[in-house]
Amino acid sequence: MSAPTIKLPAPLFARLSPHPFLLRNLTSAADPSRPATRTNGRGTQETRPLHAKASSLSHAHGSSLVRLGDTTVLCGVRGEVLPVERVPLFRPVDRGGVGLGRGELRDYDLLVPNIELATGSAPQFLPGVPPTALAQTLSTRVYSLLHSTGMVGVEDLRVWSKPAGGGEDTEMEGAGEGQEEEEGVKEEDRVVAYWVLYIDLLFVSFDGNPFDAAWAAVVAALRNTSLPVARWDPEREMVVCSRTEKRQLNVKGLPVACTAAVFEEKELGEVGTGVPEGRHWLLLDPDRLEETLCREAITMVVDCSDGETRIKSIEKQGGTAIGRELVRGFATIAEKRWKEVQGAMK
Amino acid sequence: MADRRRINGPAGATIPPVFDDVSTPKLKSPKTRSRPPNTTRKMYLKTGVTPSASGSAYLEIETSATPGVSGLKLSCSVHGPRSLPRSAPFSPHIVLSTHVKYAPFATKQRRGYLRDPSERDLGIHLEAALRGAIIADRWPKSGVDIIISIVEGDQDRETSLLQGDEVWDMMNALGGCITVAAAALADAGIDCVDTVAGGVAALVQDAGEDSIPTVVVDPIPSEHEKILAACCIAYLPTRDEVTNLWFRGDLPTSDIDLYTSLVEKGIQASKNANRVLVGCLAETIE
Amino acid sequence: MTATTAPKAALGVLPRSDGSAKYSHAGYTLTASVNGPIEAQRRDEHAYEAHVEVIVRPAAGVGGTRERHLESLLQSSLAQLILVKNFPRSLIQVVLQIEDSPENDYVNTKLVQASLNFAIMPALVQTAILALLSAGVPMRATATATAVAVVHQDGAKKMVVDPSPREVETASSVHVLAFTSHNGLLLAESEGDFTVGEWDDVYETAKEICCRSTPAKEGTAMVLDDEEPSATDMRQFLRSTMESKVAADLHWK
Amino acid sequence: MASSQHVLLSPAELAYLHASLSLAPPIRLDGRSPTQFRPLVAETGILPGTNGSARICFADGTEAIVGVKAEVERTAQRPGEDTVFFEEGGVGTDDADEEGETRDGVDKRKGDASWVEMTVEIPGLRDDDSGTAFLSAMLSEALLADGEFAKRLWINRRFHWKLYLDIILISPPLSYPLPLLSLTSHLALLSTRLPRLKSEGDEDPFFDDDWAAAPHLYPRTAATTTRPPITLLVMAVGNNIIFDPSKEELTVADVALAVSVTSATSPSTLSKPHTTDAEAAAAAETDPESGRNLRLLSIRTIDPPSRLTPPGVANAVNAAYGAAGTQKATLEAQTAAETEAVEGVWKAPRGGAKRAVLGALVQKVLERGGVVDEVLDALEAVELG
Amino acid sequence: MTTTTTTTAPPTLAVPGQLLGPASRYQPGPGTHLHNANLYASLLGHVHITQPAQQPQQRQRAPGPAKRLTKITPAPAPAPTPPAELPTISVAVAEVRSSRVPAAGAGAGAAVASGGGGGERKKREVLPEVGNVVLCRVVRITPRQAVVAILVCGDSVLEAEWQGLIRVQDVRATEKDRVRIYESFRPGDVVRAEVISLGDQANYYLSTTRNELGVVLAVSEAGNTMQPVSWKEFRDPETGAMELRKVAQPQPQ
Repeated sequence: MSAPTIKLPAPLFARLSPHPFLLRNLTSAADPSRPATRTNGRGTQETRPLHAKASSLSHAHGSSLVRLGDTTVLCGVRGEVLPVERVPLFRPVDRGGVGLGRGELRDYDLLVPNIELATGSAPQFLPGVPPTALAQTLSTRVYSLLHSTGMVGVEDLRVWSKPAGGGEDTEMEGAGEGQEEEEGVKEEDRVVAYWVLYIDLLFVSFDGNPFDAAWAAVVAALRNTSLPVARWDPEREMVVCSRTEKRQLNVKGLPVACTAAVFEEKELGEVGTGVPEGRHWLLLDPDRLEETLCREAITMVVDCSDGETRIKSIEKQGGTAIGRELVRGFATIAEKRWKEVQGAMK
Repeated sequence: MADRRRINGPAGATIPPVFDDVSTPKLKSPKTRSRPPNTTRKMYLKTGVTPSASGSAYLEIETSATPGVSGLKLSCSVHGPRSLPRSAPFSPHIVLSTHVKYAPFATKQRRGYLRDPSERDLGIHLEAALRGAIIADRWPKSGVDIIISIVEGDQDRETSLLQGDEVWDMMNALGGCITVAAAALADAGIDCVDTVAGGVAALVQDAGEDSIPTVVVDPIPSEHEKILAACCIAYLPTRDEVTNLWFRGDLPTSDIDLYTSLVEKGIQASKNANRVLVGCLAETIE
Repeated sequence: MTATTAPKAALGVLPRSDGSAKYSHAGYTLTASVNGPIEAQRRDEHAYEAHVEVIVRPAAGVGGTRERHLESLLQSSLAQLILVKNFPRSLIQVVLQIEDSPENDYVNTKLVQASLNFAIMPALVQTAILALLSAGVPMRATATATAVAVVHQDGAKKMVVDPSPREVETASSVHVLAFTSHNGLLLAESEGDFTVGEWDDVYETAKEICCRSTPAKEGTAMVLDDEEPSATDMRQFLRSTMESKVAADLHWK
Repeated sequence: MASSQHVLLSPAELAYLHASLSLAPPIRLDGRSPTQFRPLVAETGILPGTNGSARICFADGTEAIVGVKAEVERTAQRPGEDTVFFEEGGVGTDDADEEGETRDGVDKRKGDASWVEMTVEIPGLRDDDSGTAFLSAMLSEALLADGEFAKRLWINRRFHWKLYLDIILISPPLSYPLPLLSLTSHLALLSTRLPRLKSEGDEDPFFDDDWAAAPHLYPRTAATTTRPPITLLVMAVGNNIIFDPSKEELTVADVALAVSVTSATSPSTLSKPHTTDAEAAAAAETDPESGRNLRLLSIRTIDPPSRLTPPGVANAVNAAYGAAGTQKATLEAQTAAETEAVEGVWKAPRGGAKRAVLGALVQKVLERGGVVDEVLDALEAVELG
Repeated sequence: MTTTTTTTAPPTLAVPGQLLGPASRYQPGPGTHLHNANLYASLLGHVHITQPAQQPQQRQRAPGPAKRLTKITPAPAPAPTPPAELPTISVAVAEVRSSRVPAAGAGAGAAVASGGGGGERKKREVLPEVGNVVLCRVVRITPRQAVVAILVCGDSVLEAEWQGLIRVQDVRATEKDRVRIYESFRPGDVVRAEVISLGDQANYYLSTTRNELGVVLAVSEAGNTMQPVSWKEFRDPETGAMELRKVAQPQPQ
């Protein structure tokens, strides 16, 4: 390949012509024995270690802090009460009777995830502007994944007019209320309100691969969410919560997102033909520089919590380098990632 | 009008959980200050939390002894010096723009994503405090953005609903913002005449209505019966100068000493913060 | 069953835009208009290539985050097909107006619903491509897309092409795949709960619909047709629409 | 922000102005004495449709009008009290600031900051502009600093007055508008009357429609001296303290403060409720000193625009004189930026205000029989229409 | 070149506002400021004291193009700074150790060098100053001028992009009237240029008049990196096609 006419120190080279710079790094490992290394010193299949810790935000019902290399996300989950009379065209559900399940969650918008990038997390995201297309896209992806995976069961979010029998024992006077209320008005047990979970994600630092980090943060936060025990107070005609008692939200499964970007040899690579001419590399867990240089990306969400690998979602866009085989192969990569993340979540 | 660039909650407004005080017989601890009147809370400061920014810092103030009272948690990132937008006129100095925002989960009430007046107000106070500190003429026709996210407000989970003490919370927040911003600015390598730090002092009445008010530093509203007045001060120690002074409350003008002592305490608090700040900066360059 | 209804399309329906197309299939009706290359706004002009802007307008109300997502998906795909390098610092604008979508009795009528509506993706792709063609925007390749749902019914799982919203509700997984005219996998969106094997079958089915080589080349198409009468040959459809349009345009000769 | 709109003074002019203001005694452009205010024209009751209104016009042509409108509003009860209402949609917005006081029994009247809604309009500034936000924050802060004002709006446990305070600058902001706006709203509040309440207890309130009978929001009996707050702008150049600075003067200020003071009944009685004027009067009697009992409500540093002024350049390092290009000169320029102030060459000030100066400023404002008293007297003189 | 004095007062590390010494002993350099007759640090970093001997620091640079001056002017008057004997004291963030910055040729090495995002302290942002030699990329060209983005100033990579302008009369020293911008630069070229003025609010004004200034990196129509063959031509090694540029004289390493 033709060397540039001037010798540049690496940082200058990186700044002036990033694409050749990355290319040079990937190809420079002349001997096939050594795997190609990226500009960030990682191998193509090498991810950044993910650190997740349940952070302690005292005003949120659940929260988490996830670090993926230099990408840091803070997630806070907060529950608020939505009385059914405020639900447009509310369809009553009876206890035990088959509820609408996912439909209920979706139709009443009980899960409200939002991603805020404009926190100065990176030079291109400055505050005071409406959410960028990226932020909106991320929010949407988290939203639909939350629903499609059904991690949160609606039964956790229902508040019944009578203290739930058996399942979880509410506090003394809570039960007491229940009793005398029964002697009084004979009204059937009904859903009086729902918990709405506001899931707010704040990017503290941004260095590529936002979705994996954000999703991991959501999962971690939900798993450490516990809502106060709520009951219906007949004479105040409102839902009141116990200060002392909390109930852990039970989260189904552990879906883990794994993203890779495709870096093509030709910067202006011809696309369309089944196989793009020129080599291409699958860069796992891309960082900020790499994301700007790659057009094609794939995200696969897998859950191996019950033995076999179940794919929860695939999102692949912006090119044709990734064909059927690559997707197949990527599943195994995602599996590997799942194990890593599972370890981090413990 | 719902913000269609965000995912909005249900159509009907939701209610933050209402706790039944019946079940909890007065667990609100008697309001007593956990520290001697002129010691500030412990402060943890760290630079470089946002590698993608020119400079950044994270500040955490220890949560107080009383249960449910959260400490202040601030994350600040500085971007710049950067070129000004095309629309901007020529400026012989660096153009400072400050931005303070509470995270939605930072306070008892869930905050919206759009800045409310109080947050704008904080931003302006911060700007005033910093503009005195930086040497603006070193950076012609360039701008710098200072963005602070208040991850957790300095607030009492139990009582803040029942007290008009948001203002006092704001003062504490501002004090923290100034200190953390100073650290981030230094980290970003923007010339400053000195390290500016914020300090808060308050005139409190602890023993009932007609008791003698006392002056304390770094007040936590929930730890005091009543706060008569408070001030937040941005102070440059080596120059012995004040870049921003914000006093609020209700003082008889008859005895000015009350006011002066309040300011003095504020400066003392700022000095304490400054010690932490300088220490933190020193280890950044080690 | 909506899936069986053959797609209908008309080109150049909007006289004022450089190119436009009206497309209806599987209960969806969309109109797309393409303008470009035109001068780009200062802020979103790329020094070395054309900026492809995609705008998706819902049937009612204003677009929300969901539309943004659809736009970004389409944008990244179309930018690959259009020869953007040919028009540096210019803008190619694709506006997609959703006119009609099959009613879903379950979803209560809220305009800003963020959940990603998969079933509409193929229609969006098809319409956009047709409009681009009618606008004469140079492209590397065309693309065709289809939606496939995997439905478990009494133990046996079967694949539903162009599922109705009802089926999407009940399906165990939903997939949208788009292929270029060179049989490259351009876009792959899947949601639900499935295995690699299932995805493989989906891939086969989708490819069958999108990339069946036109009868002109081989006769195999006929045979396949018998196997799957319901599925329409997207690429063939694309071609025929264009041909008829061209014929119409040259009619006066 | 408003204080830092671009000033069209050359470095030379700035240097001259700064010099003349730092003389002892300072020489002001318009020949005023340091403590002298610009002459102003004031009138009240100009808007018949309002509960109270005022208009003030400064000699320099800046003019503001303020209208006060009061509406009865149902009080949103808080949890922990026996009945619970929630304003629809009010959640999360105004609820951020809650009950002004928590005193059990003694005072059943509770004020709420959200009962007062203040809007400031400055021509040429968007209403979410930081400058406007700052101004309204400052004004409302002064108004609500003591929990007392909101209490005046208390009707009964279920209802209160909602007070809309619309402050409009109808001229372009020729000078920093804070003092003007503050004085105008002071007058407007002075002239504000609320209909007399005829209903008792917690029943839905109904009022006396006789406007003449309507009591003032701030009782006007000679006895009580309680008055709405006023906010003064005061700046320092060197050791000179200058009141009510003009825009040009402000641009060379070393430090500028906005100080809000009010004249209230003495602290001891403040806490206790005085529902009737008589009580208030009695309270005033108990006041040890004669005359007003001034109270300091708030102080804010105004970021002086001087920091944004273009610096002068000494000839020696002026690029126009051939110093450009050469390495030597650029070095000199660099270091020269670090020389001590050269006579006649303007340099934007660095750093903050000396502690002593700040102290002196406040002292000066608060001194008994000082400027504040003058201003209040002047405002008293304005007869209420 | 920098030596921290072991002799007296000045500390090795400085925090903004820290006293460095009396103005009578040092000249204020970058990262310091003067406050009533004393020098204080204005930056966080290490203290360097440069002996006047090597006063022209890294910006080694021949006197600027005198012919640019419009009028004859007296030699610059001696500035009112302390006599040049005084050593210059300055504060700067510890720089990236050069050992970790090999030439880009050594790929793997380069990988390590720029590894780990915020791993090592990044150098402090600098502003382009009159006289600096900068590297910039051409963003757009017009008959009158070439708009560029300044990426590297001196030997330090800039965080931000600063917009610059190369006016047609500043392209080369001779035959200015014959200069055609499109024969000198193309969008995408990397150009070495010199800052000749701070320019207007948006742009720095740059010049490539000197021989060693001009295009250093150019990509051909075919998309290959080209090599310079003459002072005005690049050649595509693969297609052999020639393209016109204002070529920078390759510098002796």
